[in-house]
Amino acid sequence: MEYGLLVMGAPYTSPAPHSALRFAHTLLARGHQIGGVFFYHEGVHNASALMAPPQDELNLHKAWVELHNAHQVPLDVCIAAALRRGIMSEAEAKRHGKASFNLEAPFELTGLGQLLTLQQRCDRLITFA
Amino acid sequence: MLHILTKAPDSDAAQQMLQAVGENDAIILTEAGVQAALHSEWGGFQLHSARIFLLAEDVTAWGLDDAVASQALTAVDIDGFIALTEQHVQTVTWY
Amino acid sequence: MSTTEIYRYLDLDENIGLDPEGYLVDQSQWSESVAELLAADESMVLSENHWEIIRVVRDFYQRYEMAPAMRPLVKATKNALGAEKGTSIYLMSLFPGSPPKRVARLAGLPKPTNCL
Amino acid sequence: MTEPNGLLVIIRHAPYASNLLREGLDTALVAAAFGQPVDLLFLGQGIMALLHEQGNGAPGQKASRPTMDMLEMYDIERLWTSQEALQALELEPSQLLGSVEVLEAKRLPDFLKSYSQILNF
Repeated sequence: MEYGLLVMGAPYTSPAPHSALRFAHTLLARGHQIGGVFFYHEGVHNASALMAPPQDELNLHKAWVELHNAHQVPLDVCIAAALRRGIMSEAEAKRHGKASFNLEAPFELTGLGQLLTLQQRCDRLITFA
Repeated sequence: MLHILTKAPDSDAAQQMLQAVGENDAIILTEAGVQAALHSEWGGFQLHSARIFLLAEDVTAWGLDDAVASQALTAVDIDGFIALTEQHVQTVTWY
Repeated sequence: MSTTEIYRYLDLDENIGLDPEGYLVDQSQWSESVAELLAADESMVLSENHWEIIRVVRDFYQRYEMAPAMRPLVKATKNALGAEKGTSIYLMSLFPGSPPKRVARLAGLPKPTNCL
Repeated sequence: MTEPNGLLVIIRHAPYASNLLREGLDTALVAAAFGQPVDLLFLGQGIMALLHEQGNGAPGQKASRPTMDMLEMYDIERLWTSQEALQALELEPSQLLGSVEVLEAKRLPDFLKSYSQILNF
């Protein structure tokens, strides 16, 4: 089956990202596909390339990137929720006159319509919050 | 329908979930939801005991294996969690 | 989405700043003559037909604190100006491309966030 | 319950307590702007968004009432809550925005099942 995941919990604040990653890897091991992970609400912080947890803790940003690299899972971040919270790509940083940025590929800023499309396209949508 | 509860049994999320659970629905308790193992009087167990599952990894992490065993609750691993989402077209998370 | 940084000036003498997408940085600077300047900035001349829609959108924002996406813009136009004008074809003919974004800009409002 | 194929957005968090109300409503607005049929169900603290006496936002905060009033412009016309949720906050239907429909508590499970998609905020 094709699954969509909606992640609304912030890294190192909520266990939701850990649960979602564990779920994602097991899904793939069981032979399912993941149509996309959509980050919304506090979940947009997962996309921050600037997170720097201690070496002996899971780096959630890196873990998402690895999931993408190994399985081409799209990592979509709600642009409105992200910009409000200071998560932005180089292009958005320029557009908003900011000196730095913290979101890079494979994370993509996208509209909320992408979440609705994911929900309609996938056989299952599972929320982690 | 499968209901995922990630908050403790005395939370607003848990109360709202209980109002929404129907006859053929299943419930999986994850994250803080596994604390329900400490509350045998929780409404969920009264109403839907046969269809409640606890995520084993979270049960162990929270130190609740004995509570689950002594109450004869059903723990499933993450494969079991995914199997539940395969069986139910609709999944709602209460958080 | 508005921003507090000025990217360029619509009118340097009046100190009217625009963001990179051409929206007013300071909404309170809007006036009918600023709207004319914003239109001229995209090589457009505002007719009474354009003005009617700009007023519909300003009223919408006044009431709901958000600029409308296409669907509610059509509905608001229909309510205010009648069924003949309350169509997406009519709005597209006046504001080709994306009417919600273009009218919001001319009306001195932030870009509609749910426009995608 | 007239749209068996529609989207139900459940709102369970109060205005100002978190951004979940706003981000939940945004989701409903975007779905509606795309032409998807959308209904809203308010449970628990979410009911606070339905009070007709809501005023302006606290200083620096945008109020949620204008967005509630705007829903009909997006053709989101059915707002639901449950009897049990109302009683828990000791509220009467007369204290809510005019258009809200109250479900009997025991109807809630079947009500959820009548939607093909649900998002819970």
